[in-house]
Amino acid sequence: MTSAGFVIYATAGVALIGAGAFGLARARDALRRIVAINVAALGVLTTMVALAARGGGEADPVTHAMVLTGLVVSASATALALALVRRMAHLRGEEDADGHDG
Amino acid sequence: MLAVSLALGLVRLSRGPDVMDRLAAAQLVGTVGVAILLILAEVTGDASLRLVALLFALLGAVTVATFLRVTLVETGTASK
Amino acid sequence: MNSIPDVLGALLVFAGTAFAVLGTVGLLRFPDPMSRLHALTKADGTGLGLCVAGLSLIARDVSAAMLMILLWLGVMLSGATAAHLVARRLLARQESAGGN
Amino acid sequence: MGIDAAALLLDVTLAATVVALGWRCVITADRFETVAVFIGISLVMAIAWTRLEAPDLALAEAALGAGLNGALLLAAWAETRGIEDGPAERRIAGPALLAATTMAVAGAGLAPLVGAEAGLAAEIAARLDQTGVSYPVTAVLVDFRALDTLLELCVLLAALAATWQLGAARPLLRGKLYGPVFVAYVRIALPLLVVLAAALLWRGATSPGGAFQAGATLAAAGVLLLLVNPAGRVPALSWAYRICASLGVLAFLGLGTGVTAVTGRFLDWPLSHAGALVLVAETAATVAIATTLALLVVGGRPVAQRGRVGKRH
Repeated sequence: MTSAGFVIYATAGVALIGAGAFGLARARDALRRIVAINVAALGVLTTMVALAARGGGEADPVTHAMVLTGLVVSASATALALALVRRMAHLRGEEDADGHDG
Repeated sequence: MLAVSLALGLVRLSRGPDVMDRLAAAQLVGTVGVAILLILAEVTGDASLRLVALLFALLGAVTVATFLRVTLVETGTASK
Repeated sequence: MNSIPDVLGALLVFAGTAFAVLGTVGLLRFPDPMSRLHALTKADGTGLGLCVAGLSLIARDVSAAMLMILLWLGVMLSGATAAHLVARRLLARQESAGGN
Repeated sequence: MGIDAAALLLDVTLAATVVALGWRCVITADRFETVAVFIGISLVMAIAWTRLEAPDLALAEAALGAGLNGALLLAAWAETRGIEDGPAERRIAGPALLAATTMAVAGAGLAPLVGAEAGLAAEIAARLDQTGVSYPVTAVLVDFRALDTLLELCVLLAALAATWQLGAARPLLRGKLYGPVFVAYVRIALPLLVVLAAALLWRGATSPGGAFQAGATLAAAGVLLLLVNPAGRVPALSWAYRICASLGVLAFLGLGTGVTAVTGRFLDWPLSHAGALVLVAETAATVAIATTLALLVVGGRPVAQRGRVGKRH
Protein backbone atom coordinates (compact mmCIF):
# COMPACT_ATOMS: atom_id res chain seq x y z
CA MET A 1 0.00 0.00 0.00
CA THR A 2 1.38 3.32 -1.02
CA SER A 3 1.39 6.27 1.29
CA ALA A 4 -1.51 7.70 -0.71
CA GLY A 5 -3.55 4.69 0.35
CA PHE A 6 -2.48 5.19 3.94
CA VAL A 7 -3.56 8.82 3.87
CA ILE A 8 -6.90 7.95 2.28
CA TYR A 9 -7.85 5.27 4.77
CA ALA A 10 -6.37 6.98 7.81
CA THR A 11 -8.42 10.06 6.93
CA ALA A 12 -11.49 7.89 6.60
CA GLY A 13 -10.74 6.34 9.96
CA VAL A 14 -10.39 9.73 11.63
CA ALA A 15 -13.63 10.89 10.02
CA LEU A 16 -15.36 7.79 11.37
CA ILE A 17 -14.01 8.50 14.85
CA GLY A 18 -15.48 11.97 14.54
CA ALA A 19 -18.80 10.54 13.38
CA GLY A 20 -18.85 8.15 16.31
CA ALA A 21 -18.04 10.92 18.81
CA PHE A 22 -20.73 13.12 17.31
CA GLY A 23 -23.33 10.38 17.46
CA LEU A 24 -22.34 9.38 20.96
CA ALA A 25 -22.69 12.92 22.27
CA ARG A 26 -25.93 13.59 20.43
CA ALA A 27 -27.94 10.43 20.93
CA ARG A 28 -30.14 9.85 23.94
CA ASP A 29 -31.25 6.49 22.81
CA ALA A 30 -29.12 3.62 24.12
CA LEU A 31 -29.14 1.63 20.90
CA ARG A 32 -27.92 4.64 18.95
CA ARG A 33 -25.18 5.28 21.45
CA ILE A 34 -23.98 1.70 21.12
CA VAL A 35 -23.93 1.94 17.34
CA ALA A 36 -22.10 5.27 17.57
CA ILE A 37 -19.42 3.74 19.78
CA ASN A 38 -19.06 0.96 17.27
CA VAL A 39 -18.67 3.43 14.43
CA ALA A 40 -15.89 5.14 16.37
CA ALA A 41 -14.33 1.76 17.13
CA LEU A 42 -14.32 0.87 13.44
CA GLY A 43 -12.70 4.23 12.80
CA VAL A 44 -9.94 3.51 15.30
CA LEU A 45 -9.39 0.04 13.86
CA THR A 46 -9.30 1.35 10.30
CA THR A 47 -6.72 3.93 11.29
CA MET A 48 -4.66 1.19 12.89
CA VAL A 49 -4.94 -1.04 9.83
CA ALA A 50 -3.86 1.87 7.67
CA LEU A 51 -0.91 2.48 9.99
CA ALA A 52 0.06 -1.17 9.75
CA ALA A 53 0.13 -0.98 5.97
CA ARG A 54 1.93 2.34 5.63
CA GLY A 55 5.42 0.99 5.12
CA GLY A 56 4.89 -0.19 1.59
CA GLY A 57 6.37 -3.57 2.34
CA GLU A 58 4.67 -6.26 4.38
CA ALA A 59 1.96 -5.08 6.74
CA ASP A 60 2.80 -4.98 10.43
CA PRO A 61 1.51 -8.22 11.96
CA VAL A 62 1.56 -6.94 15.53
CA THR A 63 -0.91 -4.21 14.67
CA HIS A 64 -3.05 -6.73 12.81
CA ALA A 65 -3.11 -8.98 15.83
CA MET A 66 -4.12 -6.03 18.00
CA VAL A 67 -6.92 -5.10 15.62
CA LEU A 68 -8.14 -8.69 15.54
CA THR A 69 -8.22 -8.74 19.32
CA GLY A 70 -9.95 -5.38 19.31
CA LEU A 71 -12.61 -6.62 16.92
CA VAL A 72 -13.53 -9.56 19.09
CA VAL A 73 -13.43 -7.56 22.30
CA SER A 74 -15.61 -4.81 20.84
CA ALA A 75 -18.02 -7.43 19.51
CA SER A 76 -18.37 -8.98 22.96
CA ALA A 77 -18.71 -5.59 24.66
CA THR A 78 -21.38 -4.64 22.14
CA ALA A 79 -23.19 -7.90 22.79
CA LEU A 80 -23.17 -7.24 26.53
CA ALA A 81 -24.39 -3.69 26.07
CA LEU A 82 -27.18 -4.84 23.79
CA ALA A 83 -28.17 -7.52 26.28
CA LEU A 84 -28.49 -4.74 28.85
CA VAL A 85 -30.59 -2.69 26.45
CA ARG A 86 -32.88 -5.65 25.83
CA ARG A 87 -33.17 -6.27 29.54
CA MET A 88 -34.06 -2.64 30.15
CA ALA A 89 -36.67 -2.72 27.44
CA HIS A 90 -38.09 -5.90 28.92
CA LEU A 91 -38.31 -4.46 32.42
CA ARG A 92 -39.89 -1.27 31.15
CA GLY A 93 -42.39 -3.32 29.18
CA GLU A 94 -43.23 -5.20 32.37
CA GLU A 95 -43.84 -1.93 34.16
CA ASP A 96 -46.16 -0.73 31.46
CA ALA A 97 -48.18 -3.90 31.07
CA ASP A 98 -48.29 -5.13 34.65
CA GLY A 99 -47.40 -8.81 35.05
CA HIS A 100 -47.45 -9.37 31.35
CA ASP A 101 -44.69 -11.95 31.28
CA GLY A 102 -43.29 -13.81 34.26
CA MET B 1 -13.01 -2.29 -12.24
CA LEU B 2 -14.10 1.28 -12.61
CA ALA B 3 -17.58 0.04 -13.31
CA VAL B 4 -17.56 -2.00 -10.15
CA SER B 5 -16.56 0.90 -7.98
CA LEU B 6 -19.28 2.96 -9.56
CA ALA B 7 -21.76 0.21 -8.90
CA LEU B 8 -20.74 0.22 -5.30
CA GLY B 9 -21.36 3.92 -5.02
CA LEU B 10 -24.80 3.57 -6.54
CA VAL B 11 -25.67 0.69 -4.29
CA ARG B 12 -24.80 2.67 -1.25
CA LEU B 13 -27.01 5.48 -2.36
CA SER B 14 -29.85 3.06 -2.74
CA ARG B 15 -29.91 2.41 0.96
CA GLY B 16 -31.67 5.63 1.67
CA PRO B 17 -34.91 5.79 -0.25
CA ASP B 18 -37.24 3.01 0.65
CA VAL B 19 -38.49 0.72 3.32
CA MET B 20 -38.44 -2.98 2.58
CA ASP B 21 -36.02 -2.72 -0.30
CA ARG B 22 -33.26 -1.84 2.09
CA LEU B 23 -33.06 -5.56 2.62
CA ALA B 24 -32.84 -6.13 -1.09
CA ALA B 25 -30.17 -3.45 -1.28
CA ALA B 26 -28.21 -5.15 1.46
CA GLN B 27 -28.29 -8.33 -0.58
CA LEU B 28 -27.05 -6.51 -3.67
CA VAL B 29 -24.26 -4.86 -1.71
CA GLY B 30 -23.19 -8.32 -0.66
CA THR B 31 -23.12 -9.56 -4.23
CA VAL B 32 -21.27 -6.56 -5.58
CA GLY B 33 -18.87 -6.97 -2.68
CA VAL B 34 -18.29 -10.55 -3.74
CA ALA B 35 -17.60 -9.44 -7.30
CA ILE B 36 -15.15 -6.76 -6.17
CA LEU B 37 -13.35 -9.19 -3.90
CA LEU B 38 -13.04 -11.80 -6.66
CA ILE B 39 -11.64 -9.26 -9.10
CA LEU B 40 -9.23 -7.98 -6.46
CA ALA B 41 -8.15 -11.55 -5.73
CA GLU B 42 -7.26 -11.90 -9.39
CA VAL B 43 -5.54 -8.53 -9.69
CA THR B 44 -3.51 -8.77 -6.51
CA GLY B 45 -2.97 -12.53 -6.62
CA ASP B 46 -4.08 -12.88 -3.01
CA ALA B 47 -6.14 -16.06 -2.84
CA SER B 48 -7.45 -15.42 0.66
CA LEU B 49 -9.68 -12.67 -0.69
CA ARG B 50 -11.74 -15.45 -2.23
CA LEU B 51 -12.40 -16.77 1.26
CA VAL B 52 -13.64 -13.37 2.36
CA ALA B 53 -15.93 -13.45 -0.66
CA LEU B 54 -17.11 -16.94 0.28
CA LEU B 55 -18.07 -15.67 3.73
CA PHE B 56 -20.01 -12.82 2.13
CA ALA B 57 -21.77 -15.29 -0.12
CA LEU B 58 -22.75 -17.75 2.58
CA LEU B 59 -23.86 -15.16 5.10
CA GLY B 60 -25.78 -13.10 2.56
CA ALA B 61 -29.20 -14.24 3.68
CA VAL B 62 -28.49 -14.08 7.41
CA THR B 63 -29.17 -10.37 7.81
CA VAL B 64 -32.34 -10.52 5.75
CA ALA B 65 -33.56 -13.59 7.60
CA THR B 66 -32.78 -12.11 10.99
CA PHE B 67 -34.64 -8.95 10.20
CA LEU B 68 -37.71 -10.85 9.06
CA ARG B 69 -37.51 -13.10 12.05
CA VAL B 70 -37.25 -10.41 14.71
CA THR B 71 -40.17 -8.46 13.36
CA LEU B 72 -43.64 -9.81 13.89
CA VAL B 73 -45.12 -11.34 10.80
CA GLU B 74 -48.32 -10.43 9.00
CA THR B 75 -48.65 -7.04 10.59
CA GLY B 76 -46.85 -4.85 8.11
CA THR B 77 -43.32 -4.46 9.31
CA ALA B 78 -41.82 -1.39 10.79
CA SER B 79 -41.42 1.19 8.17
CA LYS B 80 -39.94 4.41 9.29
CA MET C 1 -2.18 -10.13 -21.37
CA ASN C 2 -3.22 -10.57 -25.01
CA SER C 3 -4.01 -14.26 -25.29
CA ILE C 4 -7.52 -15.23 -26.30
CA PRO C 5 -8.68 -16.50 -22.88
CA ASP C 6 -7.51 -13.30 -21.23
CA VAL C 7 -9.36 -11.05 -23.64
CA LEU C 8 -12.46 -13.21 -23.48
CA GLY C 9 -12.24 -13.28 -19.70
CA ALA C 10 -11.88 -9.52 -19.48
CA LEU C 11 -14.91 -9.10 -21.73
CA LEU C 12 -16.94 -11.44 -19.55
CA VAL C 13 -15.91 -9.62 -16.39
CA PHE C 14 -16.83 -6.32 -17.98
CA ALA C 15 -20.22 -7.69 -19.01
CA GLY C 16 -20.72 -8.99 -15.48
CA THR C 17 -19.99 -5.63 -13.88
CA ALA C 18 -22.30 -4.00 -16.42
CA PHE C 19 -25.05 -6.33 -15.23
CA ALA C 20 -24.34 -5.44 -11.63
CA VAL C 21 -24.60 -1.74 -12.44
CA LEU C 22 -27.84 -2.33 -14.33
CA GLY C 23 -29.23 -4.25 -11.39
CA THR C 24 -28.37 -1.35 -9.13
CA VAL C 25 -30.04 1.09 -11.49
CA GLY C 26 -33.08 -1.16 -11.51
CA LEU C 27 -33.11 -1.22 -7.74
CA LEU C 28 -33.15 2.56 -7.76
CA ARG C 29 -35.52 3.22 -10.61
CA PHE C 30 -38.18 0.53 -10.74
CA PRO C 31 -41.56 1.58 -9.40
CA ASP C 32 -42.65 -1.11 -6.97
CA PRO C 33 -40.84 -3.41 -4.55
CA MET C 34 -41.61 -6.60 -6.44
CA SER C 35 -40.04 -5.42 -9.68
CA ARG C 36 -37.08 -4.03 -7.76
CA LEU C 37 -36.64 -7.47 -6.28
CA HIS C 38 -36.80 -8.89 -9.79
CA ALA C 39 -34.09 -6.53 -11.06
CA LEU C 40 -31.94 -7.38 -8.10
CA THR C 41 -32.04 -11.15 -8.41
CA LYS C 42 -31.36 -11.09 -12.14
CA ALA C 43 -28.37 -8.84 -11.67
CA ASP C 44 -27.15 -10.96 -8.81
CA GLY C 45 -27.08 -14.21 -10.66
CA THR C 46 -26.12 -13.11 -14.14
CA GLY C 47 -23.63 -10.43 -13.22
CA LEU C 48 -21.70 -12.50 -10.78
CA GLY C 49 -21.94 -15.56 -13.02
CA LEU C 50 -20.31 -13.67 -15.89
CA CYS C 51 -17.64 -12.30 -13.56
CA VAL C 52 -16.89 -15.77 -12.27
CA ALA C 53 -16.70 -17.20 -15.77
CA GLY C 54 -14.39 -14.43 -16.92
CA LEU C 55 -12.13 -14.60 -13.89
CA SER C 56 -11.90 -18.38 -14.19
CA LEU C 57 -10.64 -17.96 -17.75
CA ILE C 58 -8.05 -15.43 -16.65
CA ALA C 59 -6.95 -17.36 -13.57
CA ARG C 60 -6.23 -20.68 -15.33
CA ASP C 61 -6.25 -22.29 -11.94
CA VAL C 62 -8.65 -25.16 -11.40
CA SER C 63 -8.98 -24.84 -7.63
CA ALA C 64 -9.54 -21.09 -7.81
CA ALA C 65 -12.14 -21.62 -10.52
CA MET C 66 -13.91 -24.30 -8.51
CA LEU C 67 -13.92 -22.07 -5.46
CA MET C 68 -15.40 -19.25 -7.47
CA ILE C 69 -18.10 -21.50 -8.91
CA LEU C 70 -18.94 -22.72 -5.42
CA LEU C 71 -19.08 -19.10 -4.38
CA TRP C 72 -21.39 -18.24 -7.22
CA LEU C 73 -23.70 -21.08 -6.25
CA GLY C 74 -23.62 -19.80 -2.69
CA VAL C 75 -24.61 -16.31 -3.80
CA MET C 76 -27.38 -17.69 -5.98
CA LEU C 77 -28.60 -19.73 -3.06
CA SER C 78 -28.57 -16.96 -0.49
CA GLY C 79 -29.83 -14.43 -3.03
CA ALA C 80 -32.76 -16.63 -3.99
CA THR C 81 -33.50 -17.35 -0.35
CA ALA C 82 -33.40 -13.69 0.63
CA ALA C 83 -35.54 -12.68 -2.32
CA HIS C 84 -38.02 -15.41 -1.50
CA LEU C 85 -38.25 -14.31 2.11
CA VAL C 86 -38.69 -10.66 1.21
CA ALA C 87 -41.29 -11.52 -1.44
CA ARG C 88 -43.24 -13.64 1.01
CA ARG C 89 -43.29 -10.83 3.49
CA LEU C 90 -44.40 -8.38 0.82
CA LEU C 91 -47.23 -10.70 -0.21
CA ALA C 92 -48.31 -11.18 3.38
CA ARG C 93 -48.34 -7.45 3.85
CA GLN C 94 -50.38 -6.90 0.72
CA GLU C 95 -52.91 -9.50 1.81
CA SER C 96 -53.33 -8.00 5.23
CA ALA C 97 -53.69 -4.56 3.66
CA GLY C 98 -56.29 -5.87 1.24
CA GLY C 99 -58.22 -7.58 4.01
CA ASN C 100 -58.69 -4.39 5.95
CA MET D 1 -1.03 3.09 -15.40
CA GLY D 2 -4.62 1.90 -15.73
CA ILE D 3 -4.53 -0.49 -12.82
CA ASP D 4 -3.03 2.07 -10.47
CA ALA D 5 -5.56 4.71 -11.37
CA ALA D 6 -8.39 2.22 -10.96
CA ALA D 7 -7.01 1.12 -7.60
CA LEU D 8 -6.79 4.70 -6.43
CA LEU D 9 -10.35 5.35 -7.54
CA LEU D 10 -11.50 2.22 -5.74
CA ASP D 11 -9.71 3.27 -2.57
CA VAL D 12 -11.17 6.75 -2.65
CA THR D 13 -14.65 5.40 -3.37
CA LEU D 14 -14.46 2.86 -0.56
CA ALA D 15 -13.13 5.39 1.94
CA ALA D 16 -15.66 8.03 0.98
CA THR D 17 -18.47 5.48 1.13
CA VAL D 18 -17.47 4.36 4.60
CA VAL D 19 -17.29 7.92 5.87
CA ALA D 20 -20.60 8.89 4.29
CA LEU D 21 -22.24 5.82 5.79
CA GLY D 22 -20.68 6.52 9.17
CA TRP D 23 -22.13 10.00 9.31
CA ARG D 24 -25.45 8.86 7.89
CA CYS D 25 -25.52 6.23 10.60
CA VAL D 26 -25.28 8.73 13.45
CA ILE D 27 -27.38 11.59 12.08
CA THR D 28 -30.39 9.76 10.71
CA ALA D 29 -33.60 10.13 12.65
CA ASP D 30 -34.63 6.57 11.86
CA ARG D 31 -33.36 4.02 14.36
CA PHE D 32 -33.73 1.18 11.91
CA GLU D 33 -31.65 3.04 9.38
CA THR D 34 -28.93 3.45 11.99
CA VAL D 35 -28.76 -0.30 12.40
CA ALA D 36 -29.07 -1.10 8.69
CA VAL D 37 -26.39 1.40 7.74
CA PHE D 38 -24.06 0.08 10.40
CA ILE D 39 -24.35 -3.42 8.96
CA GLY D 40 -23.55 -1.89 5.57
CA ILE D 41 -20.46 -0.20 7.04
CA SER D 42 -19.21 -3.57 8.26
CA LEU D 43 -19.46 -5.03 4.77
CA VAL D 44 -17.74 -2.11 3.04
CA MET D 45 -15.14 -2.06 5.80
CA ALA D 46 -14.30 -5.70 5.13
CA ILE D 47 -13.60 -4.82 1.49
CA ALA D 48 -11.61 -1.74 2.52
CA TRP D 49 -9.40 -3.80 4.81
CA THR D 50 -8.52 -6.20 2.04
CA ARG D 51 -7.17 -3.12 0.25
CA LEU D 52 -4.92 -2.48 3.24
CA GLU D 53 -3.35 -5.92 3.00
CA ALA D 54 -5.33 -7.21 5.94
CA PRO D 55 -7.37 -10.10 4.53
CA ASP D 56 -7.43 -11.84 7.90
CA LEU D 57 -9.06 -8.81 9.47
CA ALA D 58 -11.48 -8.65 6.57
CA LEU D 59 -12.46 -12.26 7.22
CA ALA D 60 -13.17 -11.54 10.87
CA GLU D 61 -15.07 -8.37 10.05
CA ALA D 62 -17.16 -10.10 7.38
CA ALA D 63 -18.17 -12.89 9.76
CA LEU D 64 -18.81 -10.54 12.69
CA GLY D 65 -20.50 -7.81 10.69
CA ALA D 66 -22.68 -9.90 8.41
CA GLY D 67 -23.46 -12.66 10.85
CA LEU D 68 -23.31 -11.58 14.46
CA ASN D 69 -23.51 -7.83 14.88
CA GLY D 70 -26.36 -7.71 12.42
CA ALA D 71 -28.36 -10.29 14.32
CA LEU D 72 -27.61 -8.66 17.68
CA LEU D 73 -28.45 -5.13 16.60
CA LEU D 74 -31.60 -6.13 14.78
CA ALA D 75 -32.82 -8.11 17.77
CA ALA D 76 -32.17 -5.20 20.11
CA TRP D 77 -33.81 -2.82 17.67
CA ALA D 78 -36.92 -4.97 17.42
CA GLU D 79 -37.29 -5.23 21.17
CA THR D 80 -36.83 -1.55 21.87
CA ARG D 81 -39.08 -0.34 19.11
CA GLY D 82 -41.59 2.17 20.40
CA ILE D 83 -39.75 2.81 23.64
CA GLU D 84 -37.06 5.15 22.46
CA ASP D 85 -35.59 7.22 25.22
CA GLY D 86 -36.45 10.85 25.40
CA PRO D 87 -37.42 13.30 22.69
CA ALA D 88 -35.84 13.45 19.27
CA GLU D 89 -32.25 14.57 19.33
CA ARG D 90 -31.81 18.23 18.60
CA ARG D 91 -28.39 18.88 20.01
CA ILE D 92 -25.89 19.88 17.37
CA ALA D 93 -23.31 22.34 18.67
CA GLY D 94 -21.88 20.31 21.56
CA PRO D 95 -21.55 17.05 19.64
CA ALA D 96 -20.10 18.86 16.65
CA LEU D 97 -17.50 20.50 18.87
CA LEU D 98 -16.63 17.16 20.41
CA ALA D 99 -16.36 15.51 17.00
CA ALA D 100 -14.16 18.31 15.66
CA THR D 101 -11.89 18.14 18.71
CA THR D 102 -11.60 14.38 18.50
CA MET D 103 -10.76 14.47 14.83
CA ALA D 104 -8.28 17.28 15.30
CA VAL D 105 -6.47 15.40 18.07
CA ALA D 106 -6.44 12.16 16.09
CA GLY D 107 -5.29 13.96 12.97
CA ALA D 108 -2.55 15.78 14.82
CA GLY D 109 -1.38 12.49 16.30
CA LEU D 110 -1.35 10.77 12.95
CA ALA D 111 0.12 13.47 10.76
CA PRO D 112 3.76 12.93 11.80
CA LEU D 113 3.39 9.24 11.01
CA VAL D 114 2.69 9.72 7.31
CA GLY D 115 6.28 9.39 6.21
CA ALA D 116 7.48 7.24 9.09
CA GLU D 117 8.86 3.74 8.86
CA ALA D 118 6.48 0.86 9.34
CA GLY D 119 6.49 -1.17 12.49
CA LEU D 120 7.67 -4.58 13.40
CA ALA D 121 7.11 -6.63 10.26
CA ALA D 122 10.81 -7.24 9.72
CA GLU D 123 11.45 -8.16 13.35
CA ILE D 124 8.60 -10.66 13.31
CA ALA D 125 9.74 -12.14 10.03
CA ALA D 126 13.23 -12.64 11.44
CA ARG D 127 11.94 -14.61 14.43
CA LEU D 128 9.20 -16.53 12.66
CA ASP D 129 11.15 -19.79 12.72
CA GLN D 130 10.97 -19.82 16.51
CA THR D 131 7.21 -20.14 16.56
CA GLY D 132 6.05 -23.29 14.80
CA VAL D 133 3.84 -21.35 12.41
CA SER D 134 4.78 -19.47 9.29
CA TYR D 135 2.08 -16.81 9.19
CA PRO D 136 3.12 -13.67 11.07
CA VAL D 137 -0.26 -12.63 12.47
CA THR D 138 -0.95 -16.07 13.92
CA ALA D 139 2.58 -16.14 15.30
CA VAL D 140 1.97 -12.85 17.07
CA LEU D 141 -1.38 -13.96 18.44
CA VAL D 142 -0.48 -17.33 19.88
CA ASP D 143 3.23 -16.96 20.43
CA PHE D 144 4.77 -13.54 20.84
CA ARG D 145 1.67 -12.03 22.37
CA ALA D 146 -0.02 -15.16 23.69
CA LEU D 147 -0.76 -13.46 26.98
CA ASP D 148 -2.88 -10.87 25.16
CA THR D 149 -4.87 -13.61 23.53
CA LEU D 150 -5.39 -15.36 26.84
CA LEU D 151 -6.67 -12.15 28.39
CA GLU D 152 -8.87 -11.51 25.42
CA LEU D 153 -10.45 -14.94 25.82
CA CYS D 154 -11.03 -14.00 29.46
CA VAL D 155 -12.80 -10.81 28.34
CA LEU D 156 -15.09 -12.86 26.12
CA LEU D 157 -15.86 -15.21 28.97
CA ALA D 158 -16.52 -12.30 31.31
CA ALA D 159 -18.92 -10.74 28.81
CA LEU D 160 -20.80 -14.01 28.59
CA ALA D 161 -20.89 -14.40 32.36
CA ALA D 162 -22.18 -10.85 32.75
CA THR D 163 -24.84 -11.45 30.12
CA TRP D 164 -25.99 -14.56 31.92
CA GLN D 165 -26.38 -12.55 35.11
CA LEU D 166 -29.09 -10.56 33.38
CA GLY D 167 -31.40 -13.51 33.67
CA ALA D 168 -32.81 -16.21 31.50
CA ALA D 169 -32.71 -15.83 27.75
CA ARG D 170 -35.94 -14.67 26.27
CA PRO D 171 -36.79 -15.64 22.74
CA LEU D 172 -34.76 -13.49 20.43
CA LEU D 173 -37.02 -14.06 17.50
CA ARG D 174 -40.73 -13.67 17.59
CA GLY D 175 -41.66 -14.02 13.96
CA LYS D 176 -42.85 -17.35 12.74
CA LEU D 177 -40.74 -19.99 11.10
CA TYR D 178 -39.96 -19.66 7.44
CA GLY D 179 -41.04 -22.13 4.86
CA PRO D 180 -38.97 -24.90 3.39
CA VAL D 181 -36.86 -22.58 1.25
CA PHE D 182 -35.03 -21.12 4.19
CA VAL D 183 -34.61 -24.52 5.81
CA ALA D 184 -33.06 -25.80 2.58
CA TYR D 185 -30.75 -22.79 2.52
CA VAL D 186 -29.57 -23.51 6.04
CA ARG D 187 -29.10 -27.18 5.20
CA ILE D 188 -26.66 -26.24 2.47
CA ALA D 189 -25.02 -23.19 4.00
CA LEU D 190 -24.45 -24.63 7.46
CA PRO D 191 -22.07 -27.46 6.53
CA LEU D 192 -20.24 -25.14 4.15
CA LEU D 193 -19.72 -22.66 6.97
CA VAL D 194 -18.43 -25.38 9.26
CA VAL D 195 -16.01 -26.58 6.59
CA LEU D 196 -14.94 -23.00 5.95
CA ALA D 197 -14.32 -22.49 9.66
CA ALA D 198 -12.18 -25.62 9.80
CA ALA D 199 -10.27 -24.52 6.72
CA LEU D 200 -9.67 -21.09 8.22
CA LEU D 201 -8.38 -22.63 11.41
CA TRP D 202 -6.02 -24.94 9.56
CA ARG D 203 -4.84 -22.28 7.14
CA GLY D 204 -4.07 -19.96 10.02
CA ALA D 205 -0.65 -21.55 10.42
CA THR D 206 0.52 -20.49 6.99
CA SER D 207 -1.82 -17.81 5.64
CA PRO D 208 -4.67 -15.49 6.64
CA GLY D 209 -7.06 -17.24 8.98
CA GLY D 210 -6.93 -18.58 12.47
CA ALA D 211 -8.91 -19.00 15.65
CA PHE D 212 -10.75 -15.66 15.54
CA GLN D 213 -11.94 -15.96 11.99
CA ALA D 214 -12.86 -19.61 12.42
CA GLY D 215 -14.65 -18.86 15.68
CA ALA D 216 -16.61 -15.97 14.21
CA THR D 217 -17.57 -18.10 11.20
CA LEU D 218 -18.75 -20.95 13.41
CA ALA D 219 -20.69 -18.48 15.53
CA ALA D 220 -22.39 -17.19 12.39
CA ALA D 221 -23.33 -20.79 11.65
CA GLY D 222 -24.80 -20.86 15.15
CA VAL D 223 -26.88 -17.79 14.32
CA LEU D 224 -28.21 -19.63 11.27
CA LEU D 225 -29.20 -22.53 13.52
CA LEU D 226 -30.94 -20.10 15.83
CA LEU D 227 -32.82 -18.67 12.87
CA VAL D 228 -34.32 -22.00 11.84
CA ASN D 229 -35.25 -22.84 15.40
CA PRO D 230 -39.05 -22.51 15.57
CA ALA D 231 -39.10 -21.26 19.14
CA GLY D 232 -36.09 -19.01 18.76
CA ARG D 233 -34.68 -20.63 21.87
CA VAL D 234 -31.58 -22.68 22.49
CA PRO D 235 -31.60 -25.92 24.46
CA ALA D 236 -30.49 -25.60 28.07
CA LEU D 237 -27.21 -27.47 27.85
CA SER D 238 -25.77 -25.50 30.66
CA TRP D 239 -22.69 -27.61 31.34
CA ALA D 240 -21.81 -28.17 27.72
CA TYR D 241 -21.94 -24.42 27.14
CA ARG D 242 -19.82 -23.71 30.17
CA ILE D 243 -17.16 -26.20 29.14
CA CYS D 244 -17.07 -25.09 25.50
CA ALA D 245 -17.04 -21.40 26.36
CA SER D 246 -14.19 -21.72 28.81
CA LEU D 247 -12.21 -24.20 26.70
CA GLY D 248 -9.99 -21.48 25.25
CA VAL D 249 -8.99 -20.01 28.59
CA LEU D 250 -8.49 -23.48 30.05
CA ALA D 251 -6.34 -24.62 27.13
CA PHE D 252 -4.17 -21.52 27.19
CA LEU D 253 -3.76 -21.72 30.96
CA GLY D 254 -3.20 -25.49 30.97
CA LEU D 255 -0.80 -25.64 28.05
CA GLY D 256 0.88 -22.43 29.11
CA THR D 257 1.53 -23.76 32.57
CA GLY D 258 2.51 -27.15 31.17
CA VAL D 259 5.21 -25.74 28.95
CA THR D 260 6.64 -23.86 31.89
CA ALA D 261 8.08 -27.19 33.01
CA VAL D 262 10.01 -27.46 29.74
CA THR D 263 10.94 -23.93 28.79
CA GLY D 264 10.75 -22.28 32.19
CA ARG D 265 8.43 -19.53 30.98
CA PHE D 266 4.67 -19.24 30.95
CA LEU D 267 3.18 -19.65 27.45
CA ASP D 268 6.62 -20.06 25.90
CA TRP D 269 6.05 -22.99 23.53
CA PRO D 270 8.98 -25.43 23.26
CA LEU D 271 10.28 -25.19 19.74
CA SER D 272 10.14 -28.92 19.03
CA HIS D 273 6.39 -29.14 19.54
CA ALA D 274 5.37 -25.54 18.92
CA GLY D 275 3.34 -26.32 15.81
CA ALA D 276 1.20 -28.98 17.48
CA LEU D 277 0.72 -27.01 20.69
CA VAL D 278 -0.28 -23.90 18.79
CA LEU D 279 -2.79 -25.91 16.80
CA VAL D 280 -4.33 -27.36 19.98
CA ALA D 281 -4.50 -23.93 21.59
CA GLU D 282 -6.01 -22.41 18.46
CA THR D 283 -8.62 -25.16 18.17
CA ALA D 284 -9.65 -24.69 21.78
CA ALA D 285 -9.80 -20.93 21.25
CA THR D 286 -11.95 -21.43 18.15
CA VAL D 287 -14.47 -23.54 20.04
CA ALA D 288 -14.52 -21.04 22.88
CA ILE D 289 -14.91 -18.00 20.64
CA ALA D 290 -17.64 -19.65 18.58
CA THR D 291 -19.61 -20.78 21.62
CA THR D 292 -19.25 -17.49 23.43
CA LEU D 293 -20.20 -15.29 20.49
CA ALA D 294 -23.19 -17.45 19.59
CA LEU D 295 -24.40 -17.46 23.19
CA LEU D 296 -23.93 -13.70 23.36
CA VAL D 297 -26.32 -13.42 20.45
CA VAL D 298 -28.82 -15.49 22.44
CA GLY D 299 -28.42 -12.81 25.07
CA GLY D 300 -29.17 -14.53 28.34
CA ARG D 301 -28.76 -17.73 30.27
CA PRO D 302 -30.38 -20.54 28.29
CA VAL D 303 -32.83 -22.30 30.57
CA ALA D 304 -35.45 -24.96 30.05
CA GLN D 305 -38.74 -23.23 29.36
CA ARG D 306 -42.13 -24.05 30.74
CA GLY D 307 -44.24 -25.68 28.12
CA ARG D 308 -41.27 -26.43 25.98
CA VAL D 309 -41.09 -30.05 24.91
CA GLY D 310 -37.77 -31.05 26.36
CA LYS D 311 -35.98 -34.19 27.35
CA ARG D 312 -37.10 -33.92 30.93
CA HIS D 313 -40.77 -34.15 30.12
